Amino acid sequence: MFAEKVIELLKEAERNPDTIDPFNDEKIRQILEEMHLLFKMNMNDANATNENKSLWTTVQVRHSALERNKRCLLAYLYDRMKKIKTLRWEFGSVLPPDVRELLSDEEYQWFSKYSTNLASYMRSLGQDIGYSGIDLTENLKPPKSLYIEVLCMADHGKLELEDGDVITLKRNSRHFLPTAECQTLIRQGVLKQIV
Amino acid sequence: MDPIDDIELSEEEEEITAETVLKTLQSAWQNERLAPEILPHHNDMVECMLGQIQHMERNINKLPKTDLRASIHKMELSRIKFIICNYLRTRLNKIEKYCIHIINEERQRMESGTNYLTPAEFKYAQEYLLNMESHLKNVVLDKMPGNMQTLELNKMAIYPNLQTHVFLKANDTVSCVVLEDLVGDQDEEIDLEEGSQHILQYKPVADLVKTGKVQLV
Amino acid sequence: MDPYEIEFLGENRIISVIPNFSYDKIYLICGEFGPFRAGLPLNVPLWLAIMLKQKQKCRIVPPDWMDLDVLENIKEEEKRSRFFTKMPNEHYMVEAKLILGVAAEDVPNSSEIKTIIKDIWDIRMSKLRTSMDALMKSGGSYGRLDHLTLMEINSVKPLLPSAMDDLHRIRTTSKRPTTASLNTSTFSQSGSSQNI
Amino acid sequence: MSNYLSISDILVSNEKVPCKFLHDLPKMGFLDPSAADDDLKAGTNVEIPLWLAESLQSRRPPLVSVDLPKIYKDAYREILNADACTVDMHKLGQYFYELGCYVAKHDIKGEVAATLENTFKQRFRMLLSASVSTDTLSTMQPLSASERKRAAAAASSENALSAWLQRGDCPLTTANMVANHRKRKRAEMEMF
Repeated sequence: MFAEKVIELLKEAERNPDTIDPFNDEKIRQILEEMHLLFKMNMNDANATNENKSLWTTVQVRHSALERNKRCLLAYLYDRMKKIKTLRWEFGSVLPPDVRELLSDEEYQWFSKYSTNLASYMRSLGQDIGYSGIDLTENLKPPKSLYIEVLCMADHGKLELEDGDVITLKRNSRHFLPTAECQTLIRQGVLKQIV
Repeated sequence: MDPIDDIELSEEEEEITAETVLKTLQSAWQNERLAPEILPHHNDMVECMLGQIQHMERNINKLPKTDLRASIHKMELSRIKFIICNYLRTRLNKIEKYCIHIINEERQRMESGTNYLTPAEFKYAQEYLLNMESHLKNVVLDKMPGNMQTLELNKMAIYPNLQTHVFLKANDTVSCVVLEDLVGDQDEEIDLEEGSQHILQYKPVADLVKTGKVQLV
Repeated sequence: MDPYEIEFLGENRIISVIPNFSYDKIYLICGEFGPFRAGLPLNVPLWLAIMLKQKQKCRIVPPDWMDLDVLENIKEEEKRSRFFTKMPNEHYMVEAKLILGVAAEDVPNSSEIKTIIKDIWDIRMSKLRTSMDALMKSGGSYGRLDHLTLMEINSVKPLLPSAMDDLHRIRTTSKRPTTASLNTSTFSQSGSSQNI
Repeated sequence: MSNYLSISDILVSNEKVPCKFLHDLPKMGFLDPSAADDDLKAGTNVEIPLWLAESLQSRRPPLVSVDLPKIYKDAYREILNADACTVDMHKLGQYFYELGCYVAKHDIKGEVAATLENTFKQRFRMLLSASVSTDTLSTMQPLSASERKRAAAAASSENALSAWLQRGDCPLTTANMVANHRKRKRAEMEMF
């Protein structure tokens, strides 16, 4: 049957909506190969339609299969792009190596371009009135209190606070910090709010 | 100066308080969150609020750190920052999702001077689309057989679903909102009395949302 | 929206507090409040009231409706009526949750009040479920919902609007096109183009 | 149409529908698993994916006539119209409504369209109860794929609401994808 490999690819993406799987280079290559094969058969049969008119319908069927493969490949890439965007918003502009390696080189390039575009948009915010921009990845939830208690989940090193104090974030250490200054680390899983 | 001009000017420049701007921005945020399509931007209000925040932050720095008033002001500022960030983020999400459609529409709107996007948002949208196009081309399209290589933006475009159902509260009384009735091929008209609440399709009330006659809830 | 976002909106409501400190007027972006005089009630936004209470800087004056008799009446009315009755304010649940959460000692009979508000909420939520089902059965394309509060409306999202959307889609796309046409629009994406 | 890139629409259109071929199709014998011929003969009945069926049916002249899948035929319609809530859509029609919307066009009398609407209205209460049930396994089980999605979304807003009712603060949390990748990494490490 036509266009079956591509469906396996999409089912895989649908199964794990909250994680990104390694880019499936091999399958993409096989699908593109199938497309070239279909195209070649079509070229041959299109030339033979003078002798056998009903070949024309066969050509049309293969054409539908080509379109179908194309649609599915684009949908696969598009779905991954959506996930890669989420990575930018959640991890930030630097991806941990184990996440980075799930992306193909081209995807990583796309991630960087997306990140650059986003950064330059965020920098432009309020520029007219002398602002140096707003980080839209912050302030995700309605504020409840100015300070919160957090537990450190990993050795993160030093953190300099706005008032000049420097604290060391060591695994399992507890801190009482300004909400505004630790929300990004919470999002990235370095800190955890104690409730 | 011409006296008539003078009057018009002073009417336009009528003092709007920061309090009013904040209220308007909050309802713009709510509408943006709940409307399927992107709404006309409110950049002037965003900038006004940013200015207020800046001003306030300078004043807070003059207060002792433990001053109760400093905490109160900081809390209010973080509330306003939350609205602004959420509002702008919501708009970016829509711009990305519907980018092909929004760019097309926006080009037409720019001709008539009724643009919905800020210049920075429009620039972002174009760059986003460009990056997406080149990614799709590089990874698969260019490797397809000859007649399959074209990027068919019209096919790929995603449109906001204007038929989606929304909740609203009428700010003013609006009569004769036409609901399309699909079953009996007969349209139904309803009145939205001030303060009343409804659930209905977005499309017939889209303009009312934009003019502020109704508030999405 | 997230319930906390609805709460955020409700936190703008103005309520009365009695501070235990004195201060001049405070000029916030959302308005001027004060002057604060120890022992004298004044109006502030709910978020500020909660903040002051947490810092033990004030007592919260319970809103008029946070009273057993008033609430008994509301509850009876709500039980009796087929429709939703008008609530004392459109953020009653947010106000109740926040005030009873941090300032229960400022509210007389707070635990009875908590129970009765929860009862009212439960009656309304079950009514809401019944009316959703009725709305869908009756055709599911339009509904009027006066007197539902924001938090209640929010609780039926995304289920109700998305079900109405689904029903609308089923109606429009499953209808046979009335005029015979070559239109294959619903399937244009699967490649019905006639040329290669 | 804006579902070109929609994975769920692609999966729906991958469902098989019974078709009768109206013309000979050279070299397409492989579409019929029971035939050994290279060519597909006019008059053959085969189940093929909906996307292919729609595409072949839309040719002028049409290359196939599309028949209704079992679940949309008289016998099942009768059951559905009597009490749609007794039907296990997970077993019988994963994509009942979505596929139904496509194939309803091939039903001249419009009975499929009526059944779809009626079924949806009846089964709405199943979504309602699945969204508040503590026994999600059994309430979710008979739902179709899209019904499950709706019920799960409703259940998660139900949970968000009860969490809100129970707590005073709005805790900040690790972002969703970050948390899931951490989890996956941990699981991978435990395997070695």
